[in-house]
Amino acid sequence: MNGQGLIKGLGITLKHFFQKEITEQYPDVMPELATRFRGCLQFEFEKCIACGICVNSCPNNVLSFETEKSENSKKKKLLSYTIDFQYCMFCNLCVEGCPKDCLHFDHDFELSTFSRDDIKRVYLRPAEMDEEKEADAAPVQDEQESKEQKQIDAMLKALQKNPQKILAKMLEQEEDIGILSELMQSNEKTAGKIAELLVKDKEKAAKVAAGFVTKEKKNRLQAEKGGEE
Amino acid sequence: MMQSDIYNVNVGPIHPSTHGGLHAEAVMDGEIIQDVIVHLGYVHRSVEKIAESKTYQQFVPYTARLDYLATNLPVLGYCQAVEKLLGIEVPERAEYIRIIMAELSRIASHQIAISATGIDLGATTGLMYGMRDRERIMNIFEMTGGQRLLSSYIRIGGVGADIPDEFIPAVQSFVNDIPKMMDEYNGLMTGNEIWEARMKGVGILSKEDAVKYGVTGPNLRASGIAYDIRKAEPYGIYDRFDFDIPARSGGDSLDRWNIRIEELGESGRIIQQALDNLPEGEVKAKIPKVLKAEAGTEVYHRIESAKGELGYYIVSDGGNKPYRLHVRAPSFINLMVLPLVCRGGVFQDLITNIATLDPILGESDR
Amino acid sequence: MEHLFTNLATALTGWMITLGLSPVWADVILLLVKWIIIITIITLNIIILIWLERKVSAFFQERLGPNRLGPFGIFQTIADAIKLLTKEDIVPSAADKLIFKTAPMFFIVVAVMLYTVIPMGQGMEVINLNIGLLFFISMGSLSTIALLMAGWGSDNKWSLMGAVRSVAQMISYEIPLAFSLLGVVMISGSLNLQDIVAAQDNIWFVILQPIAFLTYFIAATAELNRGPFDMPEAEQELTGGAYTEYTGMRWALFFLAEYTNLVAVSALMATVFLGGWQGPWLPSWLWIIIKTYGVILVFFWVKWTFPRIRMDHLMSFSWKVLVPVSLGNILLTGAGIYFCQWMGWC
Amino acid sequence: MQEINLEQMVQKLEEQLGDKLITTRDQFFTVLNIDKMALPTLMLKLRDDYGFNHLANLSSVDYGEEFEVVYHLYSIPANDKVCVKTRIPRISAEVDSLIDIWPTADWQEREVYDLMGIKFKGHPNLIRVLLPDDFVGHPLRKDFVMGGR
Repeated sequence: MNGQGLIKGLGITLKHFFQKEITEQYPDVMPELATRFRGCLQFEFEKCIACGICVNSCPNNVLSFETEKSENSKKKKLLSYTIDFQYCMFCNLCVEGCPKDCLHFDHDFELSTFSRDDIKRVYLRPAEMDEEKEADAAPVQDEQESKEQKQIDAMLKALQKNPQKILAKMLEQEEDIGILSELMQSNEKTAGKIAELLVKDKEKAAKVAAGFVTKEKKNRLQAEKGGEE
Repeated sequence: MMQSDIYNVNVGPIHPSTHGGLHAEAVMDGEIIQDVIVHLGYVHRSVEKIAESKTYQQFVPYTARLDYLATNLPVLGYCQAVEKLLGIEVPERAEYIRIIMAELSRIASHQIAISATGIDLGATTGLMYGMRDRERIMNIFEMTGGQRLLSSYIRIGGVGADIPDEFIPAVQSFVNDIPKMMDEYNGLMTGNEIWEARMKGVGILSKEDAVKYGVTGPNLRASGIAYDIRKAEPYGIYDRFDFDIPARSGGDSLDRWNIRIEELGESGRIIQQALDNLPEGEVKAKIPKVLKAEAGTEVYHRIESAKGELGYYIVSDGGNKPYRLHVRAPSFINLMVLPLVCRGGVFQDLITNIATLDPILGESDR
Repeated sequence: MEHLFTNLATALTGWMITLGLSPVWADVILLLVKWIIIITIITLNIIILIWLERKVSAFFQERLGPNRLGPFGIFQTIADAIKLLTKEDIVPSAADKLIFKTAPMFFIVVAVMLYTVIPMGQGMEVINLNIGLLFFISMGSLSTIALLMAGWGSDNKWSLMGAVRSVAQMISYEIPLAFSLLGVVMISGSLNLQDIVAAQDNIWFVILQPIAFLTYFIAATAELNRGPFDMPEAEQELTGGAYTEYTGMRWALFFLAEYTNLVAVSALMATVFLGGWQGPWLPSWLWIIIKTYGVILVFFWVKWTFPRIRMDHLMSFSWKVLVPVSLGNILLTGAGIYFCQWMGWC
Repeated sequence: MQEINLEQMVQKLEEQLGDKLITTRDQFFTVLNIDKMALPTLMLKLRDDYGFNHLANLSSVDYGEEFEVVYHLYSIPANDKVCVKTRIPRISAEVDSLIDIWPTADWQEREVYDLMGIKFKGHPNLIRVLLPDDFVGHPLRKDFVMGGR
């Protein structure tokens, strides 16, 4: 009972009083997630061959699908695919099992919904898939282009939803990120351009983004000056 | 002579210091505890029955939910039990990665034990420091397995995927900081006179009682028996590592607390050695899609989990599912001595004893 | 600036007399005005104080604390107060209704009464009592009854345990608290707080009475039911102790009273040991605020570092350590005074 | 405790217990299949004469007509291991309690009673431990009908 331990404890807390805080400011600032982070399970309809390995490997009966036997071929035709998220344990067994890589986890971890029905996700057969089949041999070029277009569309959506995170990869200063995201919200063309470049050429995208920022900064500076005069 | 009434106080199942759904009914005479009646089952999910309807692989994620504070340890135990049953060889690299993950889990679990003891005894700041350091382990788990808490990363035959590039620097920097963390916990709590007064001589578990009641893990070692399955019956590649088993002789709460802090350092040593010797190569053995054991074979495999001896008893009938699976949960058995160590103490000692026995209800209730 | 408030008071009395009121009535009204001002200040102060404690404890724990509502989260407490006001008021069906309902009011009234005698500046107190210190100690001990009422009235084992603990604890710690203040009284030769402040003109009593200062600090922490002596509340053990069954505004009143007590006890500490409102350059009322807040910050620091002490250790610490030490301090002070007189120093 | 040899131990025990004890070996354990009447005798011998002071695991398996109660014993610090099994008929599922030999059997036996419905003679407090008191049935039995999804 000489009190040394008490004083040492006080010293430790005092030292931490002046240290930098480590709080993560979610949801104002999104957490940095690791590449392998398992958020929401996504399904790509086009790739699926309806083999059923995912359903068999799932421990909790989360996955189910409906098929139809085509008349002229042995192949089964996938009609719909259901992910019942309320039972999902995010164990990754289905993703590892899938031979065609049509299941993957994305980084969206905010899965709460307002009603119980929304938890279940049902993927229906897209109409294009049947049309494509009828068109038989579509040129390879087109396919690649449409794939790219899809990627660009996805990127554009992502940019609109959460610009900060994506832009943080290209731009270093927070101020710049803010400026660019504002710019994109007001101008769709800019957003489209950046999305396209992000998919095709990331280095160029960074350069262009920096260019946009400097230009906008200049504009703002001029506007301020104009206001003063 | 003073006349006094005996009355019962229900600590839990909803109470801040019961670490989950533990219901301890304290029979009290004033502030003195006469007896404790433990009611379990608030987190019972009948895992053993579920196992009978799942294939060997499908059951892996369920095991992580047993001890959810040290997720890799119960998964490791189960996977090794199945591998033993089926005779699967695990690649070298996977073994090393498993050791790193298991020891990180042990550290995470001990850090929760340490910080939860802190808050149970009123040192709220202790909780925050422990949680802050554990966060780094959670980040490493997220990096490797994709999930922070229930990362089902260890699989039958190896691990889920190879480690990413940023894994080794992250683990290395964490291991380097372990002595600093231990100093901080010791400085803030262990050395504190109030802390010592609250823990010294509280909840004494004698050597003989510890063995009789089947207590294992840090609680057994605090009672004076340096028994650790990693040394006594090495599983995996634990026989290749050089580490000590910290042991005390008092068997009181302070000893149980100190053992956990010392084990942080020993786990750090193991991880360091595993990092230094990490070989290249495959991380998962080639195993068939459908795993089947021979009919009538059975295995009892035990590992040293963060809480004690975690055993899996698996009986096979030749199918792709276990015929019977029993989990020997260390928390379940360690909790049995709670009435024993609490009797005669004051009410606040009950909280101290629950905290230092460190039960995890997901495991004890299964 | 120095005489801002005293001048205001004089002007107010003068104005009331010109209105035709008799001086006695003017004094009474002035007293009321002082009371209202004090209560307002207490309430506002506590809003800041609660915010401050959350912020300070967060910094000790490497967190940010409240930071969403307003700049640095300053409006968090107001939002909490609104939430508490609008919450459902639950009275347990088995509770002793009258005692249950009056306990928080009793607690806060007692807490506010403490402010009557504390000199908030040169010539600034509600009543300049001759026995100010005695009044403070006796008023402070009344809060025990409020906690016992709360614990008994709730008809809950946790609450009763908390209440019994708090009674045992507060009665035990009142003795070293009073004894530690006795040394100061012996030196200054008065129970009047203004006189005690005046006696610290040259040297603060913390230097003359270091043992008494330490004893007072420990005993005051216990009297306030603050960590590491927060036995009656003990969230992790008694799930809130005497306050377990209280909700909404009733609970908020307890909370308010606790902080009111904290400020009062800290202000007394500043008055008795740290030279009160005396200090250079700044006006006297600012000095007492600065000193009080300094003491409060130390209280915060201690609470957010130490674990909770055990009940039996707590009692034995009071009776076996603090009481003898404070008694010894009285003896030492007496001897010192005799020595001084013998040497002709005072 | 003198050093013991498992082979010698088994030989000696077989001599003492006669046809009540059948020894088998699998990959991991020496398995002593004991008649349920001789279980306490064997267990006392194992604890006192051969130092098996750690009852690690107490479990049970449903084999249809019969239940099997399984005990995994270890010795600390010698680290020998042995598995003891006893078969009991389904109709009168009852076996002697080992709570006097190893107090750790207390909750483990209660768990087996709770989930498998095997009664332990001599257990002072044989009530359910994991399931609620008003639960009907013993879920680990193979004939237990499961509900739910």
